[in-house]
Amino acid sequence: MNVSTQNEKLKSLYEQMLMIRCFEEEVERNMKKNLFHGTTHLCIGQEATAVGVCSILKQGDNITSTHRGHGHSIAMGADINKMMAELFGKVTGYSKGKGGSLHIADVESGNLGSNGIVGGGIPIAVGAALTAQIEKSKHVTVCFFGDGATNQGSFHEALNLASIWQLPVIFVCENNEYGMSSHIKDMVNIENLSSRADAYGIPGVTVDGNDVINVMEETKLAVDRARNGRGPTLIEAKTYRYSGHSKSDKQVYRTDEEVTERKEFDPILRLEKKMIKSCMVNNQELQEIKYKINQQVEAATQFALKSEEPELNELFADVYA
Amino acid sequence: MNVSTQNEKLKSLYEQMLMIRCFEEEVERNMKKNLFHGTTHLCIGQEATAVGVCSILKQGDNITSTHRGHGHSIAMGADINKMMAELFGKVTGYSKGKGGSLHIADVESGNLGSNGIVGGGIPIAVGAALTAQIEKSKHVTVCFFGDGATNQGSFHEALNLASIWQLPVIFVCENNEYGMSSHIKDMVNIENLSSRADAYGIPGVTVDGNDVINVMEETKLAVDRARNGRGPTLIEAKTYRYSGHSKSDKQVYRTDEEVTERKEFDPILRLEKKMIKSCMVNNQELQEIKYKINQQVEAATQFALKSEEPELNELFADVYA
Amino acid sequence: MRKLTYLESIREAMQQQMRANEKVFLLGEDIGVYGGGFGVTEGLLEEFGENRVRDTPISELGFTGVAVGAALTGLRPIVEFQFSDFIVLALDQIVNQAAKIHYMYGGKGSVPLVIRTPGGSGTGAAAQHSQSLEAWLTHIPGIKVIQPSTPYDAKGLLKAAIDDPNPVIFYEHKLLYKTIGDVPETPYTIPIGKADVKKEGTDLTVVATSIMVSRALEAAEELKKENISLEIIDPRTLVPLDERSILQSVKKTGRLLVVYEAVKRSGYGAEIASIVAEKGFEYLKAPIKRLGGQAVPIPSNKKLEKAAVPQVEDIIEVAKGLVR
Amino acid sequence: MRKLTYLESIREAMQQQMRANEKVFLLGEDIGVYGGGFGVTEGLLEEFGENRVRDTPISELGFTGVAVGAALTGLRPIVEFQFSDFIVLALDQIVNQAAKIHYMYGGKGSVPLVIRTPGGSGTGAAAQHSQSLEAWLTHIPGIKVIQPSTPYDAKGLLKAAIDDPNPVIFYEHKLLYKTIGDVPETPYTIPIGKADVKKEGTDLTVVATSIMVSRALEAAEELKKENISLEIIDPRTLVPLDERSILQSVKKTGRLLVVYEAVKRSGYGAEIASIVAEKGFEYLKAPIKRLGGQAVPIPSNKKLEKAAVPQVEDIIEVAKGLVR
Ligand SMILES: Cc1ncc(C[n+]2csc(CCOP(=O)(O)OP(=O)(O)O)c2C)c(N)n1
Ligand SMILES: Cc1ncc(C[n+]2csc(CCOP(=O)(O)OP(=O)(O)O)c2C)c(N)n1
Ligand SMILES: [Mg+2]
Ligand SMILES: [Mg+2]
Repeated sequence: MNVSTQNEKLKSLYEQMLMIRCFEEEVERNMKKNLFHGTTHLCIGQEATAVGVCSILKQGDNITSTHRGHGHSIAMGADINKMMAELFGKVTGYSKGKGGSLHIADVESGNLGSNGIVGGGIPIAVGAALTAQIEKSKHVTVCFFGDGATNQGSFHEALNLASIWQLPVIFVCENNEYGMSSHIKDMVNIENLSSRADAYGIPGVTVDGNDVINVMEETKLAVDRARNGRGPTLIEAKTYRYSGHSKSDKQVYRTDEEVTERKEFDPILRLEKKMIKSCMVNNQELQEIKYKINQQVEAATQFALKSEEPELNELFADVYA
Repeated sequence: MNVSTQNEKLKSLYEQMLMIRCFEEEVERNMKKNLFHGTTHLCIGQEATAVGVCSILKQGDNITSTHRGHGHSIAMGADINKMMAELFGKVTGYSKGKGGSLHIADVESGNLGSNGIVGGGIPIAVGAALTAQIEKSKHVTVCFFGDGATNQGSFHEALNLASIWQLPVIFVCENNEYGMSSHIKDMVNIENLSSRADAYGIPGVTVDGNDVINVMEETKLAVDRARNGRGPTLIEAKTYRYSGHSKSDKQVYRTDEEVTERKEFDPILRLEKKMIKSCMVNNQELQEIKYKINQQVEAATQFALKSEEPELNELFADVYA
Repeated sequence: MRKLTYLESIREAMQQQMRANEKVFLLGEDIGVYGGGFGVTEGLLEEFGENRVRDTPISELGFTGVAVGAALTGLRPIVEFQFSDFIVLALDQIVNQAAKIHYMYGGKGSVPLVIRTPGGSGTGAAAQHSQSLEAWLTHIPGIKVIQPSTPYDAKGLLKAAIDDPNPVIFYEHKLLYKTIGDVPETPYTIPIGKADVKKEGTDLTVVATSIMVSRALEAAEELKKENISLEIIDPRTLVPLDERSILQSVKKTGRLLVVYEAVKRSGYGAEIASIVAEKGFEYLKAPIKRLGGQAVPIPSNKKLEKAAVPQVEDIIEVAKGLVR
Repeated sequence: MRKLTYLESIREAMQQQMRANEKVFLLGEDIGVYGGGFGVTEGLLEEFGENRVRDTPISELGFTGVAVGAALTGLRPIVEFQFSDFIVLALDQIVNQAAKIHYMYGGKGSVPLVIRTPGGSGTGAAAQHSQSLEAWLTHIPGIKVIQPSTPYDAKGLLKAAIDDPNPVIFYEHKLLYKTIGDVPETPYTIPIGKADVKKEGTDLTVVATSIMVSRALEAAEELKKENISLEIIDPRTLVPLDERSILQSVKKTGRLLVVYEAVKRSGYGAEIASIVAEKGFEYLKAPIKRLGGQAVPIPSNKKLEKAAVPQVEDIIEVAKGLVR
């Protein structure tokens, strides 16, 4: 594509990443104020993976997400008002307040759902890809999961199934180095999780998950293969989580120094630098963008606060379709 | 070791393999006569793996086995009378007639048990190896399973655990090419199952499972590593099952030609040839051995037939330790 | 009328639904050329091809999850488990995913998934291949649980299950596969949630499920000779349960015996007994009895295996005790 | 006497058993430096080291199987599941292996394994983190199932579980962790299979488990004002169950209400109700009532979550209905 469209593209990626960052920071503030019943898992620091990957997808493509799924939902175009309302347990939320942070989904728009079970979404993504293959729809499915999930049996069984049936699915492992507290180096005995692809005879690649361009490029290759019937790919995106695992995390398993160090590779700052260097934007424009987005996330909180609680009869609705 | 002890060793391996063969053939005869309640899975054609592997083990070492476990039990020194009695459901059997063919075990002698769940024994073997490591006993555990079991999540989770903790366990995959009816080539998208070892950062090797010497040599290397604290190994032994998967198998998934072809690589005949070539035995001696062993397996059937059924109160015994 | 075995009627239901709706497909271990663990799917590969009759690796959790994902995106998978004991490996996908998705998503998305699997003992397959764990699934909101006892019920209920927009577990029984009964050739539906009075009677209500229905009927024949009249009710579907039919019968007879093969303790018969103890208390002239499996793993020895679960003689004995 | 929280008493029981027997060790996700999902194992890594406090990968089926193998070969593992919902991934090893090995091997080999895990709702964690599936395990011969409701019971029962030669599932409750009670410092054992009368009374027997015990006691306080006297029995262990204590109480009061958090349908309360409907029928002056969870997945919204399981007011209302 030509320079100007390329710049427009970059700018929209930037805005999406910033939206995720600001949304999560707002969620963190609300959580600290104890406005939520229940916990939530923030993806601050990992925005480039969600945005880079989803930017390649088309209408009709699907994703499955995880407990750390806000970024994936936003990258798939979710309405942050409905998301925030869901976290507040309001009837205006994606699940009428019945699912909460762990279960945000929007099946029509291709978000087959966050998941509270580590590894639970992996076979489901393969199933969505099977539908595409059987119906010859050319749609692909992206399956997000963390480094810790690669030690679940579901990972193994699902990748093998996707490979023997050559299904259009892209497995995206967001390796943020930690499970809840365990470092992935102590939980596997290999250098790169992407090498596990060899056990299934599919391509595996490790990308810099904090470089949105790099993420996009590798995702594009994988998506093109999948669309053309050439089967699944495993992408390992190396990234880092800034916040605690969840509300209750005291983070005794890592040092503040480590976290500060990692922030030097911040995906948003890196893109910002790039954009300024190439004179796409100036600082003032950036300030305007940030202001606009912060307005939107604050509005989301206001929307949620103003929304109604579900009626008691909602308890009994939706058990069966 | 010197030649004569080497020859003695070979001869005893031969006798064990022949014992397994003859036992299984006797079981098949009894099954055809409908003398058993329930099914059984024969390992005819796979004798070299069980015998070659177990010949390396010492007092205190353990194995876990599978639904196709008669050979493993015999190679661990099981009493064929008690085995046959178990298949007949008699109180003189290993499990007093309550476990049957699928659950023959002899925990004291290191046979931690056959298993009716494909892949069920794999984490259990890793647990036995953990005991050895924690108690610094220098004992190793051999974990037998089939090609089909390598697609179970338990395989993945167990091998990873064994690797990160560097446990003294040897994973022995008997690749007889088929699950119940599916060919492993259709169930995985890789050449050698041993390559899955790479996903866990452990050594993996493929051996000719019908060559008892080859099996022994590779097992020895793996066992030595394990005993010396250098962690687990995955051994893939390529072999072939002659009989149907179980009693009810019509074997429509393979041709008679294929089976006949494979029988050219019969593990017992190959050892026989070797022994005759090196003048260790002559045909007459072989006949005597075969006669002796057939006497023993027929005696096992007689023992089983003469044995008593368990009393009704056995139904309620052994639910809790 | 035309006779079919229980096994054939299940096959025919799948075959007819697959012809009627190309979104229906099968997935499971050795269901293709082998025809499935017990031969239920024999011939379907030939008619429908590998795309709709899919042999899977031995990956119960994985292929069940694949079915969930396929159902969530518009297909109608029918999964076969060779033995119901193996469901235990796939429960995360059944219980934490399939059963809850529609609710967790606030009524959006549905999982029209059918899981077929044989339960029960009697084949000498021992403790890991003979369990009856249907009660587990009945405890989980969002799933429906079906347990047919005759060829006729099997065909009509399986059609209902395949047409249902929710996850449905369809429990077959190994010992019923060869039983024969009248089965219409044209497709028909038996509504999920409707019990069937298999025999009318006046002295004692016997609620029996799966293989126990035929044993209860045998017992009833015997007891007739002693002028004891059993009314035998087959719920057919455990969730949803047709409470009304059961309560009406107890109202008439004043006595209840629940017979099931699963381990008595915490089996579904406990739920049935408890419902009557609460809503039918005033009808009761005698204690509510349950006949269920002994609290032991199923042994392989034939004699012990038989003694582990209710037999005709047990039903006769307990029934006599109740009416006397 | 010394006060401890329920959480601290569980930790102390493990700590004391680990000091007394070096074969006891812990295994689970994030139980080391993180101290476990809810902080129960905090400090144990420091005292006992990585060899006996083992952080595992997220491999529930795998590490449970490892524990089974370790137990079968002489160690005494205590496994923690961060949420009891995750047991669903490991049931093959619990149900098909651990529970059956001793029986399938004809009495040889044993599996002294303890599984600790918090069940229950009330934290807004939604449908996949709030289930109460203890009834499932009670259906499986070969396992023991414990559900302590107080700090005192938790410590004594956990010691009993660790000393037991069989697989034992120890169900904790998230909302009980911070509750405080008298707990002796010296190790003590509460026998598995002995119920505890938490409050004596005359008008109505209430059998309550886990978190429902304290709610029943609150309800009893309220009802006292209206001269309604509840007797509250806490089975403490579901398998084995102390039937005698329950039947004796019903003999005295003539009325029974069973209260549990799990989904009412097919919950363990159905088993308790059925036992009384069979063996205590002649004592009964009123229908047996059960109060259990609604047949819905647990929603995350606080108001709905509360409405999904029995609360004090529900117990009061039903109790009144029963005695009037
Ligand atoms: C089956 C299962 N086991 C354990 C948990 C508890 N848990 C939630 S998130 C998490 C860590 C997941 O690590 P990873 O897959 O790397 O994802 P991340 O949190 O780093 O995004 C754990 C152990 C769970 N939700 N599900
Ligand atoms: C969990 C589970 N799934 C399915 C089965 C049914 N089954 C028994 S053996 C078998 C094939 C196993 O193949 P493989 O692991 O290669 O062992 P082999 O039979 O070739 O020795 C199957 C599918 C089972 N016993 N357990
Ligand atoms: Mg991570
Ligand atoms: Mg095989």
